[in-house]
Amino acid sequence: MTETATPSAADVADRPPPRRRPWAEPARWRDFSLVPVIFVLGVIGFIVSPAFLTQDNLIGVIQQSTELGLLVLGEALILITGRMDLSLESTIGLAPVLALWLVMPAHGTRFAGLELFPAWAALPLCLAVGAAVGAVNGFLMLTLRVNGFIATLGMLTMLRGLHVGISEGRSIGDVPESFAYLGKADWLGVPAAVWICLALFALGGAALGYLRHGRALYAIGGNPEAARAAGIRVDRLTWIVLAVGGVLAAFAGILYTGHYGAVSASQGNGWIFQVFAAAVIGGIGLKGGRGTLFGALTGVLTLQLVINVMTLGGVPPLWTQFLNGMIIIVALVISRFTSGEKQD
Amino acid sequence: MTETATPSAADVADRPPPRRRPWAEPARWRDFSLVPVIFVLGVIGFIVSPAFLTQDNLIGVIQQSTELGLLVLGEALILITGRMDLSLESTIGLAPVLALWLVMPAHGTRFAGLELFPAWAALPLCLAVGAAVGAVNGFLMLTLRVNGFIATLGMLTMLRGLHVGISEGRSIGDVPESFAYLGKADWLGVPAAVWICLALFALGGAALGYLRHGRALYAIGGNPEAARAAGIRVDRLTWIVLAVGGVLAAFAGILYTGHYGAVSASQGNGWIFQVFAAAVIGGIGLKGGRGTLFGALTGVLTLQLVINVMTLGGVPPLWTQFLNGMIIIVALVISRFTSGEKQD
Amino acid sequence: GCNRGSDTAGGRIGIDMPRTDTDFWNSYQQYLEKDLDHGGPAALPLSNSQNDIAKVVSNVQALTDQGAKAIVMAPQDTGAITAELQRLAEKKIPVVSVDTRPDEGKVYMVVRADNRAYGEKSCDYLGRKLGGTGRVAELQGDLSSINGRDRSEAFASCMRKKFPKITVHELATDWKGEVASGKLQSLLAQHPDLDGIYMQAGGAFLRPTLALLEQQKRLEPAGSEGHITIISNDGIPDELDAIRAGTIDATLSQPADLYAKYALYYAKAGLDGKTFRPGPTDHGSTIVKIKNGLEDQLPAPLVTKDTVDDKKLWANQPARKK
Amino acid sequence: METHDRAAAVHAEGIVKRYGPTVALDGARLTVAPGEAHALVGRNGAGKSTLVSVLTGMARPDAGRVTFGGAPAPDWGDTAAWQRKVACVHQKSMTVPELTVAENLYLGRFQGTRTIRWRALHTRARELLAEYGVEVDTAARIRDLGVEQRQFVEIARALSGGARLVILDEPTARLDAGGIDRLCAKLRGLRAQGVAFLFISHHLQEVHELCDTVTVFRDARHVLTAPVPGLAKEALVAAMTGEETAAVRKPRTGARPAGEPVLRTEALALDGHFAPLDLTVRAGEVVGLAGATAGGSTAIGETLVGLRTPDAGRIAVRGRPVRTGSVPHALDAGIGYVPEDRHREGLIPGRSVAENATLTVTGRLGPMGTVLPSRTRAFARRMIAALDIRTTGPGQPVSGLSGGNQQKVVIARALAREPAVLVAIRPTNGVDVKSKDALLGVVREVADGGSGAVIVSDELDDLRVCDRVLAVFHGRVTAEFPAGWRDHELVAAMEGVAVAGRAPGGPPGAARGRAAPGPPDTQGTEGTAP
Ligand SMILES: Nc1ncnc2c1ncn2[C@@H]1O[C@H](COP(=O)(O)OP(=O)(O)OP(=O)(O)O)[C@@H](O)[C@H]1O
Ligand SMILES: Nc1ncnc2c1ncn2[C@@H]1O[C@H](COP(=O)(O)OP(=O)(O)OP(=O)(O)O)[C@@H](O)[C@H]1O
Ligand SMILES: [Mg+2]
Ligand SMILES: [Mg+2]
Repeated sequence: MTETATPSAADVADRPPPRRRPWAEPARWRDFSLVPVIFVLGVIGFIVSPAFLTQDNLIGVIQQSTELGLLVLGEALILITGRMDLSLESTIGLAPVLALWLVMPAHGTRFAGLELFPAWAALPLCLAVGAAVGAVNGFLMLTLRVNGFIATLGMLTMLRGLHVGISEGRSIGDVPESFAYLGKADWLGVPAAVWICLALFALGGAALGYLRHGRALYAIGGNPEAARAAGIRVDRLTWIVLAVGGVLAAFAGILYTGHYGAVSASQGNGWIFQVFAAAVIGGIGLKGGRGTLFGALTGVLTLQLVINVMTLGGVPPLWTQFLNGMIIIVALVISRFTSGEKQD
Repeated sequence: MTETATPSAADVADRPPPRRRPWAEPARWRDFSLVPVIFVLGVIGFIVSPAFLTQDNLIGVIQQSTELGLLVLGEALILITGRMDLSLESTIGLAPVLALWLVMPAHGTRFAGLELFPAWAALPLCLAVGAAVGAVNGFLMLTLRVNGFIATLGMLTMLRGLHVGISEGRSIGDVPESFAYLGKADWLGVPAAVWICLALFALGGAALGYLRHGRALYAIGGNPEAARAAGIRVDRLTWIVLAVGGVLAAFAGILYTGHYGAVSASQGNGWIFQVFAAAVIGGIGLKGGRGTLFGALTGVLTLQLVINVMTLGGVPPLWTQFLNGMIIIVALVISRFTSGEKQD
Repeated sequence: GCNRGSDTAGGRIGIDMPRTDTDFWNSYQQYLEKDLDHGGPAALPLSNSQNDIAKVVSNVQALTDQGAKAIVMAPQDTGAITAELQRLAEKKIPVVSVDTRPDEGKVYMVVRADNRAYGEKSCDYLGRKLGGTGRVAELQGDLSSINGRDRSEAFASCMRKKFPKITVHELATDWKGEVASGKLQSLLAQHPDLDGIYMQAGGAFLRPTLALLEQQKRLEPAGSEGHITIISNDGIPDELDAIRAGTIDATLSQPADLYAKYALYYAKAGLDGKTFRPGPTDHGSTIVKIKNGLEDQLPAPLVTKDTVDDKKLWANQPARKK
Repeated sequence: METHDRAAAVHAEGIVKRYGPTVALDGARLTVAPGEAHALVGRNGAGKSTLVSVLTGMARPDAGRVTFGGAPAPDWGDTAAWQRKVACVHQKSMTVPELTVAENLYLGRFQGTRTIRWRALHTRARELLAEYGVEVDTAARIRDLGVEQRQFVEIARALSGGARLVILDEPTARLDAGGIDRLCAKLRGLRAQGVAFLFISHHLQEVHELCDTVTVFRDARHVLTAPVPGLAKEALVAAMTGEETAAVRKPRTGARPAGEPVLRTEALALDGHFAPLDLTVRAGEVVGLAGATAGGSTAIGETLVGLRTPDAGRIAVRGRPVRTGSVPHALDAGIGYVPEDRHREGLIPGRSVAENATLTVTGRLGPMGTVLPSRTRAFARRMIAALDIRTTGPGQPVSGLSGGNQQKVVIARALAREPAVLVAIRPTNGVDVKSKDALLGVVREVADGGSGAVIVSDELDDLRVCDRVLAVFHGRVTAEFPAGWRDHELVAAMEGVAVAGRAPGGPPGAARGRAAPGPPDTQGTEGTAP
């Protein structure tokens, strides 16, 4: 028997291997196309330094992946729905800044806020800002029907500008404890961020695989007209997905703030390229309707491992960037051939 | 009545009314959709500062547009052919560096080259490097069939890394006269770069409009299968276009070097977004087969005017980026409505 | 944009901000604006070149088109500004270059604290603190930024010459906090015996580094066992707090206030056609001759627990105007 | 036919073509004699289009050889050379939507030396199209044209190339009766000049009208080549399906006792598409809306299912009013929909058969908005069995199915909710005879099962299963026929010749006006530099 191409990595994993010639369906293999890459990186890492396989190091790698990971999670959902959102890289910075600006004491600290809300409100406010940004993107793409790539690119610039304007370019330290907690807490000896991030990925994967609205996203991304004809509320769902993406970015901002102890003015600056790279080498199609969150996750880990291995290997700083780019390409090529699919 | 021919609510909505009204035909107006924007910017500029309409200022604006303009020219050709090349932003820096590295004296100057070629060879070498980069992109996209967006993104990082590695992050001054000439010379009181840039745009426009191979690009971008069926050598042409894009980027690098008196270590860094923004608000479709070089040119001028006007208007530095982003969005929306076409 | 200042007799000054998204340049801008508002010379509205040398040039041209008779800029790329400097020289417009020293092209005055000195002083301090042996992580800046490179090179050569027994791990970070934190974390996993850290920019690296050490339970107060000696550059208020708290040991205070003050001072002087000669100045610095002009090398004092409360440090001065 | 071999306009043998696991062609052979009109028929997925792409140099066969007039075929990749050997109207639209009609006509073969002379080009294009009775503005972009006009642009392009061999892959699938006639006339004309044709169609009567020889493919293999005259339709169908056909469905005679109304519209109207329409569909009844694609009947169908919002009027299902212009509400009310173009509105290519078939019923495949793969598979299996869909399993990506089977998946999706009334627009478009019978049979059963059904189509075969047929012309119902109508009457009514009621007879094809209204007068300049 064969299975429906349900996208959740989890359920692909625990399914018995197909009897029919497996190469018949690349869809299943695309999700794992990066596993060999990760394995190779692991071996290299182990060779260059015994420290690589230490728990500290590996946990460190995962922790450093969490913020990027959440952005990728959001972007993956949006890409699967057949859209794009570049502005996530600014949302991760703007959302915390706006939230803190609304709650921080009007004077005393270095960064003067408006003190409109109690400190505990910072977290929900931050998420709300994320949702709002997503909604605005939705408005531009779905109501005004302007090109999503450039619209969100404009948003990227604008929101970053807003961030700089409000924070006056300073990084904001001493944030409320409630706001910083998630980013720096440890649960069972592992950073809370790691648990949360993995949980969200699992959740998302399950939703895409087992919820009707989740499945609908693939339909929308694959052929919006058909989805419409099948009674799926295309625009509404797309809008929701964009908002969710914003919320995830905002949440990434919260983790970032806790993790690095402050909201820096360049928080997330230039990340969006990594986000796309991770998603695509992870098997998410830029044209929509393809890919799984598991794949996206492997994409993130790959990129982070590369940096880690290069640091352990003591690559001369002058050449890290060069290597980084080369490895992205290699990973892309490998994932293209292991998945055996022409990428448009 | 004719709408029923392709009966989809969506289609019908954006199909122009059947009656013969010239303005109902978007294709003709898309190219001019930014003219009102430019006009408005001009008026604002005139209001905020008398200096705006001075010849110096306007020529200055155009000259500063030349390097970006050439990148946009290259990207526009590539986009029309239905591809993408992010690596242009690195080529503009790498090509001159490599070329100079090959010709500069092995010792003496701040930057030690290999001195393999005579100084005059720098210029052709630079262009050759550009072509080579384009060819590599072609290899990735057409032979390996990996996703162009991410492949060229990898190239972007890799080439930038190569640039930093070779130049050791230094900017390279005192370049050969022959190399710097075009970028700084004045012809008839107007910078040579301006003449060249305009000439290249005109040339490109004519080629796209009146040459078989030029038209073929639109066919390839619009429906590659149909193009193949019509006997057009899709892959070969695409490859050529990618190479031409690289050459144009390299040439932009030459102008840049002359214009600013040195090859800056961060030359072109982060430009690619502007390139895309300019192309798209100028009416070039990201999906291929749409748009004209004239439109792209207006896109470039718009972006450059924005910066100029903001500086003249004395926008507080903290808020320039914010405004910049906002104006991109506004321009996008305006061009979408003046052209009357849904973009996505 | 309202044009500040009253007397436009000698003409106005055009000022370009290299960027506004870092603590340091932000304070610099605020000092500029304060000085301008308090009877400084007449200036055109500030422009912002968002860390792009091409924008510096276009902004400066716009400023001169508007009649700026002197220019204050901080080109983050010292090569690609050459042509523009030559253009300004032809127009007889004096240029004050803040924080960086252009490779070529005439400058009226360079106002900066020598970045190589940062590297050397930091190296000295760490070397002495560690007694000449140990393992040090260097959080570098962006490799294509002149200042970052000067600090790196000076630090490296000093270490090689004076403290050959100290192993230095260079970590390139693009001035990005999360990159620094990530690489430092990897390094800590690899070499738990890390003794010292040199941060080339406190503004970018201080918080992330402290947060990391805290999470790694490696944040011992200065003097206590297992403390990692940290020296930073910039001297922003946060760093002084950290020094007081003993979480870091020292910093080099890059005088944002003096940058602003003397940028305007020399610009005005340029307007009035004054000329300067190499030698000590009235404000405890020395003017040196460089091949394309003069350079006023402002002092970049080393701040330690003993000197941290010095009122003269810009970061200690009463809350800046908002 | 071996005698032909040397001279054969095209001769292919031992052609093998695989797409991953699917074997599209398995040692297929074909020979078209010069000046011969050769038909190629076969069920969906038999490999016809694949052979076409091999013969036109679009696809590279894994094995086998092709010769044109005895000479070996040009090198793979040199498409221009192939062009000179053979012209083709592909099944998939091969036009560039963003470019103008004129440019599409001369795509890749602009005459002249260096630069393109646009004025001359447009003049030539206008003349060329006039020969096909298509009057469109040659400066209009293809995307602004109707399906039929696009198709004619492609046909004109292929036939005007001066090739001695022309391949047409289901050229009539997107034409209505008037267009088909003009095409046939044209083809006969060219045949007179000794041009050879390879003609692919699922409409066997076209084969009989046009061709002298027919080749049948089955399961990627050549099964039969025979002269058309004297070849009984049954025999042909038998060859295609590999089994003796049950007697073709006999047209229904006399309306059955109809139940209570399941679908009722009152003064439903959409400006520019159709005039106020009062339609009543009763339980157990299949109502046909006969009309050319462009005649407004399609718009009626799409309004019924909520894809378009009417300007006026009401829709009620089983007496309960339905919110118009909303697909979800229409679905909930019990209106099932089979879209006209499966590729555009029907299928999600990348996803599995199961997912496509259950798209409308995800609500029922698990508790609390969940969708359980197991149930999905089970459901899909039932559907696959019920409609006998040819697939390797529920998990196969639907894009790997052949057109007929894709169409069945679309219908399965519509039936999944056991609709009270099924609205099907040209449900057998591009589907082979066997599947066609099967599909129409399904529709019939739905009706017999107590639901209503509306079939919007201009194919008489589709309309034969109907109890009543309403002829729609220019957006109004011009005539109504009870079951048992005669072809030419309906055809005439569909095309507005007979304004109402029963029209004076006359052979089909005689005195046919165009069913499609005039072309859109949009004009455009393709993107050239100023
Ligand atoms: N590009 C392709 N990729 C994968 N499979 C393909 C491809 N093209 C054709 N096939 C498979 O080859 C088989 C033959 O397809 P083909 O289009 O030749 O059938 P056909 O006779 O044209 O059907 P129809 O009558 O519907 O046009 C089909 O089963 C299809 O699944
Ligand atoms: N890229 C592809 N991957 C898998 N199957 C494909 C692909 N392209 C085409 N096919 C299948 O191969 C066959 C040939 O394509 P074609 O366009 O002829 O469709 P078709 O079967 O003829 O249906 P239609 O008559 O609607 O076009 C189709 O059945 C299609 O489903
Ligand atoms: Mg076919
Ligand atoms: Mg078909």
